[in-house]
Amino acid sequence: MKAFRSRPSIMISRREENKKAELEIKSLRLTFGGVTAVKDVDLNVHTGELMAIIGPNGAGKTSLLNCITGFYRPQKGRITFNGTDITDLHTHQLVDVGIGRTFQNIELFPGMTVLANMTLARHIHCHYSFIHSCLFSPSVKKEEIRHRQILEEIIDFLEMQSIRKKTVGSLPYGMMKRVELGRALALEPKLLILDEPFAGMNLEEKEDMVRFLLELNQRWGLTMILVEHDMSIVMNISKRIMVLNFGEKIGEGTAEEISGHPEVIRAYLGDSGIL
Amino acid sequence: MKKFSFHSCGNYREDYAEELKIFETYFGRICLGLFLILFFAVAPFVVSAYMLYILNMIGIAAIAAIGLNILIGYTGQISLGHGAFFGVGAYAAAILATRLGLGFYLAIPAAGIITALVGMIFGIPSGRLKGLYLTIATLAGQFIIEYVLIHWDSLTKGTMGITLPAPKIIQWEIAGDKAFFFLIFISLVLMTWFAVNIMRSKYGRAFIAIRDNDRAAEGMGIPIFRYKLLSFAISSFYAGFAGALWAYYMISITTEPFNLGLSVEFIAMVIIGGLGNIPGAIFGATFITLLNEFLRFFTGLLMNIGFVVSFGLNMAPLREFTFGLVIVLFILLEPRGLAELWRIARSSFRLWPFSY
Amino acid sequence: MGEILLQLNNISVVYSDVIQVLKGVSLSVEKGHIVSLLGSNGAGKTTTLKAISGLLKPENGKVTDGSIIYNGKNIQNQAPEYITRQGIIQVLEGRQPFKYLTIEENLRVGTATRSSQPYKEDLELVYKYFPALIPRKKSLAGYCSGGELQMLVIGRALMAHPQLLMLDEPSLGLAPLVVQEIFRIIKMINEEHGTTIILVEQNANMALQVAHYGYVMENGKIVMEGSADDLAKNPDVKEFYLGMSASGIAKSYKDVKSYRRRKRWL
Amino acid sequence: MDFFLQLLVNGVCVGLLYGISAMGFVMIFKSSSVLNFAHGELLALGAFFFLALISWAKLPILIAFVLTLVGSFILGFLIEKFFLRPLIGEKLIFVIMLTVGLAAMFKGFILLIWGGNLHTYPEFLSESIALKLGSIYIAPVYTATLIISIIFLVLFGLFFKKSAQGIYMRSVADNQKAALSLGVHVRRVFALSWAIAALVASMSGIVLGIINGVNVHDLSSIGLKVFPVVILGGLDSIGGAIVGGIIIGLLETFTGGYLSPSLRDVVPYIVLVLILLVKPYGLFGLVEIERV
Repeated sequence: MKAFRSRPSIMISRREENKKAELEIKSLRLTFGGVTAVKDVDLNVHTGELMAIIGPNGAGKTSLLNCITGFYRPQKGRITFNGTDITDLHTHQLVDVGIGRTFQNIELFPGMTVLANMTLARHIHCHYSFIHSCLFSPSVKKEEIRHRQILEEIIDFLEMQSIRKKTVGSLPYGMMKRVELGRALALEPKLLILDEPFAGMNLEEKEDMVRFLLELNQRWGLTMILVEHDMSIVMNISKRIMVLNFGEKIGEGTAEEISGHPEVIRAYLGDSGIL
Repeated sequence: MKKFSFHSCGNYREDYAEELKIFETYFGRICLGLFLILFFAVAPFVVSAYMLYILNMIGIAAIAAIGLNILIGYTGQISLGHGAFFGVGAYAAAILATRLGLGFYLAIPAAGIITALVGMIFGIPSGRLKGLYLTIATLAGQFIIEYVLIHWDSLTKGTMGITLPAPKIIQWEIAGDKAFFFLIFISLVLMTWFAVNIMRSKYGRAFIAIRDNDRAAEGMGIPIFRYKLLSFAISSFYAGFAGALWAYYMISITTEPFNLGLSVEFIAMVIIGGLGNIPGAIFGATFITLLNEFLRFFTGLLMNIGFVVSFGLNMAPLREFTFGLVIVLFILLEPRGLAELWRIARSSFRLWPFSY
Repeated sequence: MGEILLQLNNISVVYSDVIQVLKGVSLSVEKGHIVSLLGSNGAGKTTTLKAISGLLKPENGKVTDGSIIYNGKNIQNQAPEYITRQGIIQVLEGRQPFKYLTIEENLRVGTATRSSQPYKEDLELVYKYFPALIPRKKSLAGYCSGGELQMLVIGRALMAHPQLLMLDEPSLGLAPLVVQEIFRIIKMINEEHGTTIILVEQNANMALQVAHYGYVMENGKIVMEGSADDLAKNPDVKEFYLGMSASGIAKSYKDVKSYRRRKRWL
Repeated sequence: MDFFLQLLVNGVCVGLLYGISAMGFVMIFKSSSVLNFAHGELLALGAFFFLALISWAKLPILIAFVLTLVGSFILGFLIEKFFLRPLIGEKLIFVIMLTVGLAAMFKGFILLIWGGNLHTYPEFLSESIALKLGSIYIAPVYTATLIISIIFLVLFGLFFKKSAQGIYMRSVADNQKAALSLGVHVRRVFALSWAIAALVASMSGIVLGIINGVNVHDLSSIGLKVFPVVILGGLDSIGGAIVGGIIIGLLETFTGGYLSPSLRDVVPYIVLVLILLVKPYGLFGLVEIERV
């Protein structure tokens, strides 16, 4: 039975404390060279939520994500995750804390195979020492095999069996996005940040992606932040939506509240409504 | 079931452990084993002293080249200071041996570690600099180290040079080409094995990730700066280790050889051998060392031909010219290097004798 | 049927001598029309555009079979420098600005195919279409937002006075309002200048709204063609590209089935 | 005080020389992102070609000069066509190593023909353009250098900022694929930039030859001196090349004058690394724009 096998045990067996993902952002401000990209934004994400952030291009959505994931350093404000202050952590430390992400313009390693890409994400879960790796001792071998099993479970779940040995650069766009999701899952994050995961996908690929995201969120309780322009998806699957414009929060609420919000319609959705 | 085949024609692996193997087939493993046994049992006893000297030089160069390949080929940080690091290793061993009287079995690894520390210092700019800016910073490293080696008289005896004692295991002296052959090539085999292992574990993967896309690497939880430093350290360790072996082998060392030209030669070995390929570095070291020897021999021959002498032509520059030409041709014709040629040669044995 | 500007006769494209991407694609583009090319990722839409514009070459690709006839001339496997000078300009997927050039300098690169001619008027024209670019004239393109960049790259292509403009996914990653704006301008360019346009889009809804004619590609082949209106009414297109159930009601992603659906023609 | 002033003036003069030597280098980098290790050898080839024309062929100075420029223009064009073009799209290190190989070839070639000795040009610059400011004397050749570097600075500045060809060149360096899609003749741009760079290089080679005599080892080591200069200024900035040149020139003359001559060659590098740690893209280099 496919359906049973396809559930990564790492996700199923997650203990409650490993699911906990409370993100709190307080009056965050980011400026580069005179332009304020993020302007005093507050945001709370709770465990198990699927939070969407929408807004026009250049509204500061990606900048906000980059602050959370440590690529940018905010000038003002605090970000806490599960009670610890993560504002000044480096990107690689945030992965340790449990925040994984995908990128707007796919940031895979195009020359490597799908499997190699995903193996990289196991980096923080590899615990052997340098000396051991010089000798490639049996313990290293055992650990490597365990990681491979975990990756295979994720590959099964995302239905990527046929491409696991393919070079990522040769895959179609929609597949690359899926590989990127797989790689982010291999990090075993508590909070998954998705930056435009549906861009450039056709309907079929979008449906697949929605299916994966919903399963991750609903059945496994993975907390997610989603930045996306496809309103039909955002309105359908997210529990809460925040709208940014010129770096400022102009609205927050459920899909119904947002789609009726006059300022959001003016700044973002346009009069023709949902596309 | 143990499969014995010359070269597998498809993916027949049955568990994940098999994918972690270095050799795809038992045949490959046995071949290498046989080659090594033959090499150690036969080579030092049949070849001439001159050939043995060349073999030893190849072995030393190969260790240094493997190190540089880890830095350039795998981590993508172009360093023009490898020649200087080689020199640091040589001098560290010489000073440890003469001043502190350390035995070679301590002095050589210690020289490697000292060089690794120096390498890390010169790797610090890699935290902020990218691409060509970093390359030039390592060039600066090359000149600064060269300067220090020449002018820190009290430690390095400047241009006078240092003479090393012969390495000793208890009472037995390692001297002569034959004894060094074993020392050098056992080191090479071990160092190659370490390098291959590092490259197939999380460290090697992190290096490659940094080379291919540093932002994504960071997003995977890899602390980039720390790993770049580690790569500089490993690479300089190899250089320092090789330099120390070289110092013992040469008995007496001066600052002269550790110039930019040597750094360039090491890069040439890495490129001609094949970037990001550990056996390739050995091929490259072999090729460049042989090429140098051949050119020396050939121009020497030319100089003695009657008419060249009578015209008073200086043929020595021909060496430089040809060296340049070979590098240029190699890059233009087979940028993936000797390792790629080797792969092609091997894969024509696939399904041998019934190749398709 | 009007005058045919571009005709692809049964072309095949192979990358690196081994990977076949297009397997006998034929399509024709009428002068003054907007033709849209639909299909999933990896179906070969971008490759088709590159085969026309000559950009296959730098990627080690080649048209191995068939012919591409533009204005009565055979142009397959010609160098891009030649093809662009015939009036075919491709706007690449994923907005590729010159990051270190200012907006205005970016636009000037668009004049490369006619470098000695005056360009001031064209600048004015681009600014008329895209007034959002005016305040950013002097800023580096690398610092502009996605919407501005999309306008920039379309404007840059207009600077070349194209007869045939090929747009690859102009709506990728853009906010709904900007998408509407971009498509409005695409239509305007077509109407005001008679520029023939080939439009590759994932947003089939918008694409079929502005296009006159459409082709559907799958697996390197054309599987369906017809006028935009006909295609929009086709039940398969509706289900697989427009996201509506056959009865015409927009589907909800909430009831996405937990198995993969299969296209009937595959 | 006089000593200080003389050092200052010398430093600026030497720096200007470095600056114009570096300009050709920047030219190549700006249009094709190639780090040219054969730059010193290009300088030397120009200087020796000029030498051959005036002392072997006994041509008048002006004709020899023009012929040298034409010759080096063609040489640059050919180098690009036969050696660099096949590498378009390859990794940085291959291109670097190729230019290293070319450098060895050129140097070997020059050594074969002219040997490693010092040659000199006949005196031909008039003493009337020498400057005398109080006790400080500026030789005519330095005045000429000053004039040449200002002319080039303005010329290149305008070329890259205003002319269509200059903007195309920058566009190619920025995004080759996009440039190609807009019909920029990428191959022509590369060829042209190498041709111009070789021309500028041979001109600076001649100037250096007038000052220090023509010696292949000296000239090719200038090629290495170019690196701290351009990196300090920022790899893609023509003005940066001049400023970087002057800074390095001053550093050299002052360390040589006040500290020790042996430190001359290494201090610029130390300062270079320190400056890079603060400004990773040099003083005027374009800061890499990264978007995540």
